[in-house]
Amino acid sequence: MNRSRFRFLGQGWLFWLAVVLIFLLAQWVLIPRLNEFRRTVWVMFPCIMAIICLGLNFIFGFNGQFSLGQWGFYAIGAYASAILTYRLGERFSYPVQGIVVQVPPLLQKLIPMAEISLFHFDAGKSGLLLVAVLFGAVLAALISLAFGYVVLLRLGSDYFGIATLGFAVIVQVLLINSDLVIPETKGARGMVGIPQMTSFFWAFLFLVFALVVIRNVLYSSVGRAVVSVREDELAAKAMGINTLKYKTIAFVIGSFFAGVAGALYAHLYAFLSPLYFGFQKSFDPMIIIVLGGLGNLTGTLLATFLWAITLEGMRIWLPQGFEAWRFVVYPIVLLLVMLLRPQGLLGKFEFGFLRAPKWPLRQVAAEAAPQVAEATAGNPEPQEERSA
Amino acid sequence: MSATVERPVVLNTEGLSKNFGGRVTASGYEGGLWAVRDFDVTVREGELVGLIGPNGAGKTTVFNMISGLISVTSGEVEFYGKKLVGRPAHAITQAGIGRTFQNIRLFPQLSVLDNVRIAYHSRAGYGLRDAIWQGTRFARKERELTERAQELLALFHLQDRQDEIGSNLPYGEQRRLEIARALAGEPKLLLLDEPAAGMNPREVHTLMDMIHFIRDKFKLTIVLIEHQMRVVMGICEWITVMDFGQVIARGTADEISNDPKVIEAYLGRQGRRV
Amino acid sequence: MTALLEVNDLHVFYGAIHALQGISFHMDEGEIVTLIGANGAGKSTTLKTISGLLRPRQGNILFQDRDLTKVSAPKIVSLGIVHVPEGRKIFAPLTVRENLEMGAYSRSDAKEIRASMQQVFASFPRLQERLSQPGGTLSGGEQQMLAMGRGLMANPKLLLLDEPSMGLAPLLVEEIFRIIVEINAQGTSILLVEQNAAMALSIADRAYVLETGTVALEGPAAELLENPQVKAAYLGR
Amino acid sequence: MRDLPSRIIVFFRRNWYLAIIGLLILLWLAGRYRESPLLFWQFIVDGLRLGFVYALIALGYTMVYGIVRLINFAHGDVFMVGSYTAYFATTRYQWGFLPAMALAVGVCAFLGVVIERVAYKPLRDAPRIAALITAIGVSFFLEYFTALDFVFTPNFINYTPLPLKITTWEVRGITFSNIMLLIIAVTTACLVLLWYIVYRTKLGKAMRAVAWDKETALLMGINVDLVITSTFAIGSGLAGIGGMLYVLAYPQIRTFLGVMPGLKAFIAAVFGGIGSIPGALIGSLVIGMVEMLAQGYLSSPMRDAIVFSVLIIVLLYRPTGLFGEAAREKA
Repeated sequence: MNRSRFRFLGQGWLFWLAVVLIFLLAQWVLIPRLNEFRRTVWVMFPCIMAIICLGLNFIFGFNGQFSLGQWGFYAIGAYASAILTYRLGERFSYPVQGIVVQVPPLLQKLIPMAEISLFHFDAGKSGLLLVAVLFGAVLAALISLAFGYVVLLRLGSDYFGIATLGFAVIVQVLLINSDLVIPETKGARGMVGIPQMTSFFWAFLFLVFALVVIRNVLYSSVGRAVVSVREDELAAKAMGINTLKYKTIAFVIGSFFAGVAGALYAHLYAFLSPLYFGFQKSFDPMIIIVLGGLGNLTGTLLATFLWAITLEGMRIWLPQGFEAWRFVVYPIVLLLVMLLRPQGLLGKFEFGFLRAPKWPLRQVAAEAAPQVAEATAGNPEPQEERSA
Repeated sequence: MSATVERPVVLNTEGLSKNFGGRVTASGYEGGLWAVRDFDVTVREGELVGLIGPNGAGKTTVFNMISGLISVTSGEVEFYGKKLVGRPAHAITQAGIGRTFQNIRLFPQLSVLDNVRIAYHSRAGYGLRDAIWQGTRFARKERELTERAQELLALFHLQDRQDEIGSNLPYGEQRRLEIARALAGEPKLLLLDEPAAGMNPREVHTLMDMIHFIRDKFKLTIVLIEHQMRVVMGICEWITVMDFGQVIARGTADEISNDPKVIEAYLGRQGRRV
Repeated sequence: MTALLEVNDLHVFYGAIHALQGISFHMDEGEIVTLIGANGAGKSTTLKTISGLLRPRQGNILFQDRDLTKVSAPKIVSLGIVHVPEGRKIFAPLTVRENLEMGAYSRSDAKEIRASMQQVFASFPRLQERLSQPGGTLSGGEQQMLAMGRGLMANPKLLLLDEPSMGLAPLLVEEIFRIIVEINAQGTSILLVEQNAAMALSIADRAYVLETGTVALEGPAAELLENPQVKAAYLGR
Repeated sequence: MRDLPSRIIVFFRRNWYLAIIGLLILLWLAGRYRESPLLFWQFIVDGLRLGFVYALIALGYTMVYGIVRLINFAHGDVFMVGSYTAYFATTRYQWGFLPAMALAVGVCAFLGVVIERVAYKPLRDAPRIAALITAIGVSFFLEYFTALDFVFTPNFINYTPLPLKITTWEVRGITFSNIMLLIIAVTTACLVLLWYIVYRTKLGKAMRAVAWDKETALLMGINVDLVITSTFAIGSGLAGIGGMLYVLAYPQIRTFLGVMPGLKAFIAAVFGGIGSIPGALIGSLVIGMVEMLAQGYLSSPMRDAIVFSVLIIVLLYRPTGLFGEAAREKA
């Protein structure tokens, strides 16, 4: 009788297997082969970017709210968590050494690590990072709730985009002037001395967390209400859905993850500058989710990594002296992708677990309503909009 | 029709008016266009009422005001004695008024099943936390609501289509799906906006049978908009005729088709022939 | 005499949907021909294909022996085919006069355009009273008149009318149909698509019945009016 | 317009908290005014100068948005190309003022047309967001391509010598310059010309028809592609003039020069009501003055925040801007 429950978990095993495999491969095969810089920009930073993009896709791709303000919430998450850890500082450090497994010499040839240590982590710092991420994310969510309540209530489509872009610019300006209130941000000069605590493990963990939460919400009644707003807001209202509430929910969830990403970012680079949170950069998440396909989770993940690898990879691949060409080539690539695949890289394809669960057809013995004759079987002509 | 007198009033509007583009000044509304002016109607339980008139007469505007999709300039709507004006659209739907749209408004990229399940949303019985956690409560409630949706689809011969995308259905099935979706909200009053639009007379005939059927099965009161006289003549107990935002006549089908005002303004000399 | 318009084996797709599945018909100069059929049968699609908004995947359209399938929509207008779309599609922010001027966009002789405008006013005197009013403020019937007047401003040889009676009071429908006959009497051929099959058949010379993208029946309008199949499906009597 | 005062009273009676905030700001400004009326008026005059330049850019945004519903993010960079064209024409090739302006208009109009054909036209039937992304892409391309060493180089260029001699004079202590008068005159002339084109010529009427309904415009025999291309050409040409005037007033050139004025002009267009010609002018003047006051009395970075705050507040109470058509209540 509990078949439907098992359906939800049942489809997931492949996903969880993939998650574990990808993690192990990245942790023990990929990362040791990359230098510090490439490890950061090719692996850890894209994980963080993917979190913010998943959040934005939830807002724009699934809920249909054209938001350019994601970058502002990202900045809020980053600064809030950085200030927190900066103040609490180095006092928190409780290293825990776990079981150390000596790898046999044969395996050492395959895995370029002498030993694999399980449970080797710093409990204090991990706890501090969790608290910091939560703090940044919740603050971003709260501010988005207030901002969303005022703005979502009255503005639609492009105007909402402009207002949110304005929000991002205002946040940046406030950060530039923030040293008047909070001296340690150092305003325009940038904040230094943030404890570097984001490891691949944490970035990946939060990415999976974001993915699963968004996926679970999406394929529930709440998610259907969120999507119905994108599909046809008026019809959604007529179906008894409080569209304002679900717009707010989507906006807050999306901003929450922007805050998570911001906190991880702050503790990855250990340096924050208001310049990084400028309005031109704020288009990046929007570009990524459109490349990956609006309303496509798999596409967002793929596009984020492709985007980061291409953009940073060009530093290496372009011949000497052509570094300045990076941002000449990038828009051309962008243009070509848009012209060739305006629907996004993956179109409608989703990886198994991220696809909507299907329900078996059920034959119901019900008294049936009189059949409306099907003289029109086959091809609906697109209905012209009529107004009365 | 003496029995109707005792039945309780479902819907009652008084002086319902809508002004587009006018401005509020200290002394009321100025300028603008009155899409609907002083619309009064009383609908009793179990009735099937027709609202007819040419395009632009304000019929759909009346529906939009009753269902809360546009604001009301002045006047009052009462539903089982409760005042509706000023309440948001979703609250009005949840109170028991369902509707369809003239130019079918499905959720175009969602499956047929999801189209109906969205309408069950307010009765889903779980919230955001259950959705994220996906526990037993979620699984149970989700199964219940899906099964109810499937039953409703079966009633409209759509059960095999549940995974189809809404906008890929042929026209007739889209109409049926939209009515099924409106019924999922368990309304007491159903507003149908030109359900027969784009159908040939044979299809209209079956549609009317269907409307009778759902009224009896779901114990509904129905108000429907139509601009062809012929369609409503056969099935509506009461008819209200609108033109230029105002009610020009009301009565039974027979009374309407012989009303000189209606003939002059709407039907024309040979109008009854059409 | 060669036909004014000849449509041969037209196939049109909307994405994957096969909307027209081999439609063929013809019309002679001076005729009123009507296409009737249920919603989704392909009537509007046929008109849109003739006027160049949609491209057929197969088949051709000959207008005075010239193939239209590769001709752009604006060029088709200058050849003398004007399509008055379903739902009137008035340019709401433009005044009535500007709407009419847009109808004559493909012509450049100011004097002749003025003459055409006078002709339109003769058919639709109500438009003259509202010349400087924005098109969007007209009533439904007036908008239909404006849409037809705007079409006539291009001085067409062939007028394609899509659902001119849609949503109008029966009283107005009669007036519109009277004007259609009048326009035809002045020498413009008319291809009429109508939901109101009874009215359409009563003024047309010949008619084609479309079903699911094909021609199911054809013949003189008077004959179809008496055809039992047509009666049952489209006339409702 | 006759009942404007009564409408304002009704508005503030309903939104009393806005009235209080407005009053506080006015009081604060009054305090600053008392300190030095001269400074205040100087800021206003500078703001007007800036506003008139913004107006030229804002018109391009407004026209393009009106006709294809696209926020043309590359517009600010077209403006930048106009600045460089004017600079090279007048300094390196010794062209006169008017020929240089004509060249800037020509180059920018051509650039606008190329951008439209390459990046926007192929996406006209795609989702709107795809064209927006290509717009951002084109913007990046123009900024970084022109910054390459063999194009304009990434360095600042000081615009010397200017093609005309700057004369300044003081009226009651407030400094005016002939550049300012030039800007006002040219912008006004462009506005009148544009108004004439849009409301009195066949092309302009066709633009409005296309803006309303492209498919029906096609049915009228209007060459929609040509009309859209002309719109881009006119809008970009105006940006070319704007680019030239801007560097005359602020003679420092860089390839990122178009970004902020582009954004501000866009805000101004939205503020005034996108799609409206007088709206673009009024919006630009207000934004220019607010910006100069904010910069003068607060700080340079603060002005961006203030401008955006003003925009958001206006949008909240007039969701389509000051002169935008009221949103159609659609059902």
